[in-house]
Amino acid sequence: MANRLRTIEAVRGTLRDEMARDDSIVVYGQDVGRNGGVFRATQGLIDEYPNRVYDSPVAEAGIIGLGVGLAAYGLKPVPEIEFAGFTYQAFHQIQQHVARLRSRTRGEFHCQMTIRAPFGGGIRALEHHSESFEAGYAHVPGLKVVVPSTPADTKGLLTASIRDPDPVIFLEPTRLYRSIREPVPEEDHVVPLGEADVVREGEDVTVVAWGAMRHRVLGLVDDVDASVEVIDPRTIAPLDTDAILDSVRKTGRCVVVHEAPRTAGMAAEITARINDRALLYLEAPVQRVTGYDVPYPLFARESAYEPDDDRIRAGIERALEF
Amino acid sequence: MANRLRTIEAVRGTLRDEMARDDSIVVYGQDVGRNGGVFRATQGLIDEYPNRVYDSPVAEAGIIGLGVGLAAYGLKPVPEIEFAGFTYQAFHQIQQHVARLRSRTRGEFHCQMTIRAPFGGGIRALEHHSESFEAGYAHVPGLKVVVPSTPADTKGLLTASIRDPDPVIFLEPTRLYRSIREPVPEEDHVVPLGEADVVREGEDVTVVAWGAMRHRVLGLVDDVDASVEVIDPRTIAPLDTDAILDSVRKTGRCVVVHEAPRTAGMAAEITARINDRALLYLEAPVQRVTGYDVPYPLFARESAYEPDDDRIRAGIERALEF
Amino acid sequence: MPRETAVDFAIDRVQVLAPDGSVDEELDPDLPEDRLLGLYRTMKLSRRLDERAIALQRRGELGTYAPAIGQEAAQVGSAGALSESDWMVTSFRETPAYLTRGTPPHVLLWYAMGMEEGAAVPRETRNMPPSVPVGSQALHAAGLGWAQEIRDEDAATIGYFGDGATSEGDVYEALNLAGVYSSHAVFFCQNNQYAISVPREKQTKAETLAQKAISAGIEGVQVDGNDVLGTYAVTRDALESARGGDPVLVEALTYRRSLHTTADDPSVYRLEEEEAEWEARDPIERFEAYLRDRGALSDERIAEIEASIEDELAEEIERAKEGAQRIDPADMFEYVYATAPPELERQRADFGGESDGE
Amino acid sequence: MPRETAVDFAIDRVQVLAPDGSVDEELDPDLPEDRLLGLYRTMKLSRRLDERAIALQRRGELGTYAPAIGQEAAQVGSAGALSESDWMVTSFRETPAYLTRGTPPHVLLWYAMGMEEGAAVPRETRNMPPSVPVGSQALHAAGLGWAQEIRDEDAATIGYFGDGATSEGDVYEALNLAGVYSSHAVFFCQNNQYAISVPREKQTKAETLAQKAISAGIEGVQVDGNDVLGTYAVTRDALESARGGDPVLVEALTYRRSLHTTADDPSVYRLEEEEAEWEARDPIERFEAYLRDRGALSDERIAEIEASIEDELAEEIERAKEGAQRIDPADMFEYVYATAPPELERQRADFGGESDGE
Ligand SMILES: Cc1ncc(C[n+]2csc(CCOP(=O)(O)OP(=O)(O)O)c2C)c(N)n1
Ligand SMILES: Cc1ncc(C[n+]2csc(CCOP(=O)(O)OP(=O)(O)O)c2C)c(N)n1
Ligand SMILES: [Mg+2]
Ligand SMILES: [Mg+2]
Repeated sequence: MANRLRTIEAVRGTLRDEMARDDSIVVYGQDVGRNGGVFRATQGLIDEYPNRVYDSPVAEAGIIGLGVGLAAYGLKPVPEIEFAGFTYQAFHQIQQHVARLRSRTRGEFHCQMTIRAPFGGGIRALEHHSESFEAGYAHVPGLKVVVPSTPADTKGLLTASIRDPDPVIFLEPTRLYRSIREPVPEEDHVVPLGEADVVREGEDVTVVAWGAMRHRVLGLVDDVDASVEVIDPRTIAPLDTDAILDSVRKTGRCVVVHEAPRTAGMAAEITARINDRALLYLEAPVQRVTGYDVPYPLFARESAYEPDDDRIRAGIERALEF
Repeated sequence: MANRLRTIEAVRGTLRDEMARDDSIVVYGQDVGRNGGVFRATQGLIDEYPNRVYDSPVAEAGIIGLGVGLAAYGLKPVPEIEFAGFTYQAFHQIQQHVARLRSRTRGEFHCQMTIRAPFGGGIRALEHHSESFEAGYAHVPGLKVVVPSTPADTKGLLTASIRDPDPVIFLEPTRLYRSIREPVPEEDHVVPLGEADVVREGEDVTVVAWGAMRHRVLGLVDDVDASVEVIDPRTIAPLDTDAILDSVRKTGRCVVVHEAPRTAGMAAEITARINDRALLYLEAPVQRVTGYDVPYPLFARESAYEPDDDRIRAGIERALEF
Repeated sequence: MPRETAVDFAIDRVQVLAPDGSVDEELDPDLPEDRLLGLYRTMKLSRRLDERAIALQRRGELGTYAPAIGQEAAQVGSAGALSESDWMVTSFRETPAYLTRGTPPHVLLWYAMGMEEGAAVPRETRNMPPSVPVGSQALHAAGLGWAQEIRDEDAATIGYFGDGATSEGDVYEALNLAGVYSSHAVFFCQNNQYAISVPREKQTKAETLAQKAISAGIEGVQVDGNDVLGTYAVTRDALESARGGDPVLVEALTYRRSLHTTADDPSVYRLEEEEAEWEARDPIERFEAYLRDRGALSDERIAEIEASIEDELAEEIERAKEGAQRIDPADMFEYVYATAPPELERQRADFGGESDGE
Repeated sequence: MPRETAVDFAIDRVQVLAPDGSVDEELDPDLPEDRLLGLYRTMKLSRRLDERAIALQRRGELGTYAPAIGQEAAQVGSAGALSESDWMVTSFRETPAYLTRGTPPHVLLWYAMGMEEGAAVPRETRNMPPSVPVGSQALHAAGLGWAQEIRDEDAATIGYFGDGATSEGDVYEALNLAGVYSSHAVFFCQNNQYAISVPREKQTKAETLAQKAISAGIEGVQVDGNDVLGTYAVTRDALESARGGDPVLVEALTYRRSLHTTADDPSVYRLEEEEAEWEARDPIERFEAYLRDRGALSDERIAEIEASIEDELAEEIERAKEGAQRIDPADMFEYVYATAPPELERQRADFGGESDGE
């Protein structure tokens, strides 16, 4: 059985299902109660679980730090940070405690926490509301970093994240919350963390993209005069390196697309992993089609900042024509 | 004229010189006053400049946030964060304000701030005192990230940083504070940001390393049965890409060594830049010899964590023998 | 000593112009009539700008907009107490405060149009640009005030934030550091009773927000935030104290009468009765009644002021739209650093189509 | 209302056992003699462990170590008031508190030997591992106490931190959130007068640290931190309050008689006279005098206790050293995740020499 759902509905349904399944889950964050979250991801939950859904004061470090305590106690916190750009306020708690609780205690403690946050640009949002810092989090050992791109994957990945004994930064592309609707399995649906999705098979060039960029890529590859393989890693950390390498070994060409700034972004890591283990298969440099190394601009300039169809197409062409 | 100085003395001397030169410089941070800093980098300054040197409460976000105000006013804050691992407490101020003040105001304001912090491992320090997050900061547009590796460069780079109109994260390798002594020019000495140092010329393989790793590399290359070029980028952002590419175009082989965890670290970025513009020159995959993707362990395990001679040598050999 | 009182504190509450129109003689700032009319006009201008902005947003001409409707007395009274040499540090809902300090409406509209031009507040005006990360700017106010202390300047800094912001570590650190460094800062907390949907009572168990000052050993005071004479008088005194190195936290009790932003729907989380209660306490109406009472305003004069506001806004909106036509996205590369490093130049060239490689 | 008091507050200070040996009858927790002797022994054990640890560090056998000398009453009294079902959250200077809760010395030594084994505090003991980032752990205490509230448990959580920590945003957020969520938390601030070299007066302008509680609308109280009966009694009451959902901040007035850590040299920043003053107020001596007075201790008994402590420590140090011999650095790959992902497995293999590629 499957219902046609939007991403935001998939988030909401998954939270509800998991809360029903496991009474140690606690959902909290700014405006997640009566208001149901600024994007309505938690709508209605407080009525069903008044003792497990809480509005939070405006204190991100506090939200995450409290979660460490909840997790140490044995609960499973699923906090929402209102926008990924405000996870920075909690960065120290994430880096020093969330990510390390297991390793620093040799497994005596662990931190089963899923930090949900709206992520990425493209919705004409306010300053700081369009951040993509997945690479920064991928650089912190002990964290898992997940970016779902479809309603069904959202359910599968969020389920897997909440059940994962380790902490997950779950970044939900705001642009996709309401833009796509597709069948989402009604029954238990788990997409294992660390498994990429080969969204479209092809022979000539591999394009790796996640979040909203996955859809932008899919929207144009039909017009490309070549057979394009599209891979959505879904989990940014741990990355499904083998899926990417298998594809690149086949195509010999690769383009990585992301919204985050280029320098020290995930495209660099993916390029480096290809270099490590598939260099000789490369027939062209891996093309990085990314946000520029400028602060994410206010929305009047955002479409100039993010990889658009032209830039992605040009990247694919450069890979093909090298 | 040049005095033989240790790195810590070079820091101290530069701060003193710059404070004498420019009375808008304000030095502050935890224990930087009477105590002269936990590493004694600011020793004596408070006596000379009682109105421009301040002990700070234990509040890193506050220290950096206040600096934004000082800079907006027109002063030049040079705060010390006691260890780089505690810059995380201020990450939001750095990312949201320090890095963006210029771009978000179209240059009406700018943030001339040099954030000094002891950096890196190897001194049997407490937990969280051995962090290397240069890649995380390099991923934030608007920041400059500097890692000096010698006493003379420390003076030259710190002088350049303090005078730079843009914010600089100045990461001082703790391991080098007292381990090396060399002549440091007494007169004005500026090492421009963004210029790498080709520390040693060679023909067969390029090794890129900074901070303490630069010295570890230099300590073993004589024993390598090949001609090794060693490049210290000195500035991590903006990176002197051309210097690295020129070298790799010559040697065809490259090893990047750093203490930070591998995934999404600077070695990935360097590999990607080589891929972008010098792929066809590569005769072997770029070798990343880095910290492992585990939280920096307590000191009983730290020597197993960080790249040691064997691992660096093995990396060079892999590059040579590929 | 077994158990004894170590120290005690009190938080005062101030009101000058009561809802019934009475004025406390002793606290009355005794402003000349043209100043009073100036404050009145700015309050009206702000209200009208907010209304027009909401309408523009609904038509897709602005992005998310945060109106200050209901908070005009809090902001115009407090910003009105600043002198030109004082600095102002704002959050994202300070339209009335910016207008009081002379920032033209089209600049504020630019910010809401998603243009950095709207944050490019001229440095000479001593106004900082808007700050979206809640509470983060309180530290900048503390820092500016510290600079004034270091430079021994006879000036102060006002830092605005909301009730929600008082939960952020940054705000507490700002209060504490301001105390430690004798910063010339006045922290002006507009307690408008909501942080998006979260009511003040869920933000903290503290009875007042002014008492957060006690944690820093600095003075805290409450003022009726819908009383423009009260906010003026309290801020004037606080600024005086701050100029001498004693920072102050002012909590202005007010109400966000409109939406959190144009993306928000308050009907989900609050009652109409409550909104109606606060409508009855509207700050502009209270001030208008007072000005009529003392003969400074008539129907005619009000009509004139309203007409001049309409004219001004029509022009300013036009100017904002014109400016929006002229933006060049390529200039996003311009202001990252004083001088763009080579890699950024490469990206700029790529953006401009000058290069065929990324 | 023109200007009236909106709300007022007081911070109390408590002392049970005065330096002159007198005991306040009303506040005396009336502990049975074996409990008193137990607290006494733990205080002595901790002091001696600190002394041995400093010596071991000087010989290169330990890394940086943070002694709690002078703070034994603050910690042993407060941790002594916990029941087994309560949680404890510590900073990095809580040797006396851990010992009180039954953590064996060799585990504490392991931490100072740079071994994660020293932070692998068994979860069943309801003790959290040490936390180095100043103040960050206060939030964990608030969270554990919140969990106790959510689960409606008749238990509480104590969270330790220092005077310096009260400047960190995390601590204020913890106090505020604890109030909002009725967390079962007792925040126990050891005001030992220094944050490394920075004296308490430069940390905040606040007259007391206990008054930071006022910012959160929760109770704050000062206690003589060198009075073990006082810290016990105040903490016992605070825990009782916390179990009912009313968190409390306790400020214990004490003194860090020794170094900040073995990397520190206090002679640079403080006067010997000050140190001497506090030496005269030593918590162990005060308690010992009291126990002698009531006939619970004699020279002989003290000698016995001291001998048993020497024996215990000799064994524990041996055990710590033995453990240090056995560590396998390769296990750093073990505990990053429940299951190591492939890339990490590759790195582990590389580390183990199983692979020839990085
Ligand atoms: C650090 C941070 N967290 C969350 C947000 C999202 N957010 C925007 S406004 C707001 C509420 C702020 O409430 P308050 O401080 O009372 O100001 P008001 O909106 O009432 O003017 C929140 C949570 C943000 N902008 N910054
Ligand atoms: C977030 C953070 N900043 C700085 C430090 C460095 N540091 C270690 S202890 C200390 C002072 C702490 O003072 P206090 O809270 O009074 O505790 P005490 O050392 O007196 O027990 C500082 C600044 C740290 N460990 N963590
Ligand atoms: Mg509000
Ligand atoms: Mg202390």
